[in-house]
Amino acid sequence: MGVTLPQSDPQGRPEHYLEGFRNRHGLEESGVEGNVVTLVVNPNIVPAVLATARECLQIMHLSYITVVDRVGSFELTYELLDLRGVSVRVKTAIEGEEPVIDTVTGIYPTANWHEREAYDMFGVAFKGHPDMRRVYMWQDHFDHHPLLKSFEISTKRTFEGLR
Amino acid sequence: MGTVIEYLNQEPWRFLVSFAAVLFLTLNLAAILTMSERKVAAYIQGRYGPNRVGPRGLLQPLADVFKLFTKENLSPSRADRWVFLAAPIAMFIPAAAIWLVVPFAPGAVVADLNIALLFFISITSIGALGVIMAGYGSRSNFALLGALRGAGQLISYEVPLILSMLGVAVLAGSLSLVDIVAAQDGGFWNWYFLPQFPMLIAFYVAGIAEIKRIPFDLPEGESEIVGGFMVEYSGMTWALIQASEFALMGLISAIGATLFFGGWQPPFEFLDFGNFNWIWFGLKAALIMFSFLWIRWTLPRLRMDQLMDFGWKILVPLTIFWLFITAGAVLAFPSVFG
Amino acid sequence: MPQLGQGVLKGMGITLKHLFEKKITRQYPEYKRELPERSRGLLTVDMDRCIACLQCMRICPDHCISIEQEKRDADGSGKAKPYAVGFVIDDSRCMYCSLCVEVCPVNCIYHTEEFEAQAYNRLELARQFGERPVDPTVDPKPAVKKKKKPAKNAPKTEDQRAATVQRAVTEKDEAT
Amino acid sequence: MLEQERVAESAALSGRATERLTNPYLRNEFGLETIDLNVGPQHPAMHGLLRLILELDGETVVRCDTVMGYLHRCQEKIAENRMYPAVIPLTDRLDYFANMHMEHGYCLAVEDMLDVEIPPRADAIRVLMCELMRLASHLPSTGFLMLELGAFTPILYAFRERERIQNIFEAVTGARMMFHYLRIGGVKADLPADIPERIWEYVESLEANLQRDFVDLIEGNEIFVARTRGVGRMSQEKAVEIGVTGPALRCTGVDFDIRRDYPYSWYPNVEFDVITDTGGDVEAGYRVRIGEIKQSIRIVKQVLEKLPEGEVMGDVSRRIRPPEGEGFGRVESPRGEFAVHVVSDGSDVPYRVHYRDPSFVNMQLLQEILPGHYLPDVIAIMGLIDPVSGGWDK
Repeated sequence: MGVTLPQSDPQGRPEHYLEGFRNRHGLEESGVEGNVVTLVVNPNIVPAVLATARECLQIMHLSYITVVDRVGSFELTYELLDLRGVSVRVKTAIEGEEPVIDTVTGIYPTANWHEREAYDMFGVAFKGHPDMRRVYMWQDHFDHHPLLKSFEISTKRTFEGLR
Repeated sequence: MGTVIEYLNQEPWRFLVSFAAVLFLTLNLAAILTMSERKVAAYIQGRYGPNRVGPRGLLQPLADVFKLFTKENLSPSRADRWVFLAAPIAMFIPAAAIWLVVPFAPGAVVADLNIALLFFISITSIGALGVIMAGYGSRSNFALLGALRGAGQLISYEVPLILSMLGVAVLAGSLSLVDIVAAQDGGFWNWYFLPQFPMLIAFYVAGIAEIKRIPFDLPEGESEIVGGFMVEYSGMTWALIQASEFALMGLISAIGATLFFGGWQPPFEFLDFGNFNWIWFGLKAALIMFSFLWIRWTLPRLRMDQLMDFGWKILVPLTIFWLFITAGAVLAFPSVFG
Repeated sequence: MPQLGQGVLKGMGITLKHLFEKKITRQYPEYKRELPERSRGLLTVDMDRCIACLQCMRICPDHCISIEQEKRDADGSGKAKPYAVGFVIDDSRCMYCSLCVEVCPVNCIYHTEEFEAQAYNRLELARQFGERPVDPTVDPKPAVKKKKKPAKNAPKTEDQRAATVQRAVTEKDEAT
Repeated sequence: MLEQERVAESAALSGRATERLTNPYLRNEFGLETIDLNVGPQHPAMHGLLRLILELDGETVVRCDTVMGYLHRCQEKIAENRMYPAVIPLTDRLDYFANMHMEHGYCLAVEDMLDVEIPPRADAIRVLMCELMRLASHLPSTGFLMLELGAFTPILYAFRERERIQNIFEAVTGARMMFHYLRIGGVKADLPADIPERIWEYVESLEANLQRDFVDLIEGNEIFVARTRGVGRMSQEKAVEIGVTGPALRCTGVDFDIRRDYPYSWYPNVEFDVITDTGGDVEAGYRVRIGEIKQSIRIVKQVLEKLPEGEVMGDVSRRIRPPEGEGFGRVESPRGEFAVHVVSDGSDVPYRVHYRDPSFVNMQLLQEILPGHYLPDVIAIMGLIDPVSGGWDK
């Protein structure tokens, strides 16, 4: 019934995880420093990589999904924790204005709202997501994605409340 | 001066004057109880409570009433206006009408009905009707939920309330409150709370449920349905509902004091003040009122299904069982139980 | 009910004990607590020590400090050094983060213990410290640009809005 | 492709609303006659501004949809237009019930990029302040849980304790809630001389008050037990699957605590144990929080005993300009794992700051475990997760 977590000293585990990933998928880049495994992966095989992390390597926790707008391409970082000291960072880059990538809610259900937030803030669409709606902004008549670099914030001061 | 009192004692005037006195008592009791509730709550929670209006805050009820007079009476646009406005009146009737049968002092009762208990029960059910009217009338989901909860709770807690009072009626042999108080004279060992202790507990708990106070606060579930049936009321209509709730609280404690703690009977013979015995009645009722306030600021609220289970599965069997025991005792030892 | 009500009675006993304990609330307007030495209240500026270096204007996250700088030879040393003619702190925007207090080289801007900042008009919350009143409604954002001297206040576009603002500011001057 | 989906979605939503208005006896797909209850943004038990659209069959929740964004200030966009030190006062306003932890997370992320060495005394003061903040957050969250169950008194006792902690914070940092006390590379100023005794004295008095005002008043209360035992029960798999962290996860039995598993700052030098419970329901959550209060008191005492000497600020240049790259910070806030991911492009303004807020992720529990509970249980489960609207709305 309980969730089994790896034992507590993270000695050989990062290398073990790296081996696990390396012989299953073609990684563009990979590295281990301290207790952090960093992988750079092609966007199409992200769900596959996360599936091996979840099923084969028992990494249970997806911490967050960060999207960085590199003007023209989007850089996604999936941070996975195995709840005992080792974290795995899967990085991908998607080209083009209308970025689309497969969803990982099937593997890590916690990604549901992370992906909705990424869609709301950046317009990155996740194919196959159960309910792809905006998280913060209102649904209709707001066709902008605020965190894009092209979205200018206005610092004009409004003083209509003057008496 | 004496003739004026005789003149007033004749029937048409006597009723009008006493009814005005009772109405005056109900409204003032509500005002004083709101003030005392805020003071008791504050003292329990380590703060002072209202102490800005008047000396040590004593004029606070006046300030509250004045504020509520000036507040606007809103009613929701899609509300059923007549039901919406009739609900507070329906809730205020029991709080005002039942004082007529309560004996304050020897010989000082407005109407000595010989079926006073029956009168009390039938009038309090109008209060339950008032809650449903308020909930339905305001046409909002929160109010609807509050009203349905209120209907379920008030009507199903009237059963243990009635049964717990039957025990006293069986012992006193009459339904009139004056006779019940008369039957409890002599020291406090004759009072009915000793032979009827489980009934007192059932009456007390059902009484809290009847006046919709924590832990049976569900019709007005503050943190769930934000005020329940009262959510759409404001200004004087809301004040009327609050006044009726507090007056009903005072009333339940007055009836409790009369039934179980011997009304205006002094605890010992030598403490008898003759016509001034209403001091004892006031003291006992005040103690019960304080216990209501004390419970309200300590306990959390029950859930609807737990409330129903507690009412039907624990209170009703307890009262029926104890009713049989009392009736058996009265039959077996007629001398002892009068 | 699992137990027979002991938990409820124990809780009632505790609240009864609290009923007779000493109360802990302070009656605020009559009794004002003395604030600790580091507490951050309203900002104030010691104008004669200010060298108009505009550091505080650049670092302020909410852009509530606006300074009008002029070259003036104040202390007769012949050389015209920068001098703060207008200095406004807009309390309606300040979040008391004290970044300006840390960044000021001469420590002339600091927090007081005054915390009751209330006004009927949001413009009154903009306190002027220099000789000439500075218009608080214009965002001194350009101060943050790198290496470039902060541009003069942006010229006014809507004259009508500025007129009402000016009238409000002058009105305040007559009032004080 | 996505535009049509979104338009179809909002049309369906508005369509259902008009359909319900015209035909009140409409049956939903489960064949139940339900009413939509807007437990709206302005509601006493929603821990800030959250709107739950509950579809109720009588009082049983059939479906729940959360609407967020009422307190969304887009902190991440503002952070992209401010210098690195100027973002710290912003992070106070994220989860405004755990300000110190938010600052700590951001500072750790930026220090991860700069290779600055933080003096041990600064680390110890940071841990001391964070643990005091955990006390000042767990106490009111227990009080809020009782307030939502209907008892009005424990919240006052909780805030009496929190006021005393805020007085200590005011003496140390200058502010009561929005501290802005941590700096990148250390702490703004050293502790005043009388503060260690004052904290020690306060922590002693808290232990006595905790037993009397929180444990005795609440723990055995039958109504509290009836309202919380078995309510919002979740299994360990479900909790880990949804990414729940903090007391809500520990109450199911999974002992994951970032202070021990991903040690940061001065935590390796203090011993404390991770409180877990097996219930997985609201009562277990309450017990875990009370246990964590006791552990935090233990940590505060250890830090006060072993407070190292030395200055409190590392050698950081006045204009912080981290090299191009990424910085990560992860902190155990009173509500769970708070992580910060800062991306810098070499200038003195961060290129991208991403906050992972525990309230935002724990809130996904609502859609999973609410169906089947009564309306009052919805409010109790909010007490179990104890989210803060500044956190989930960022």
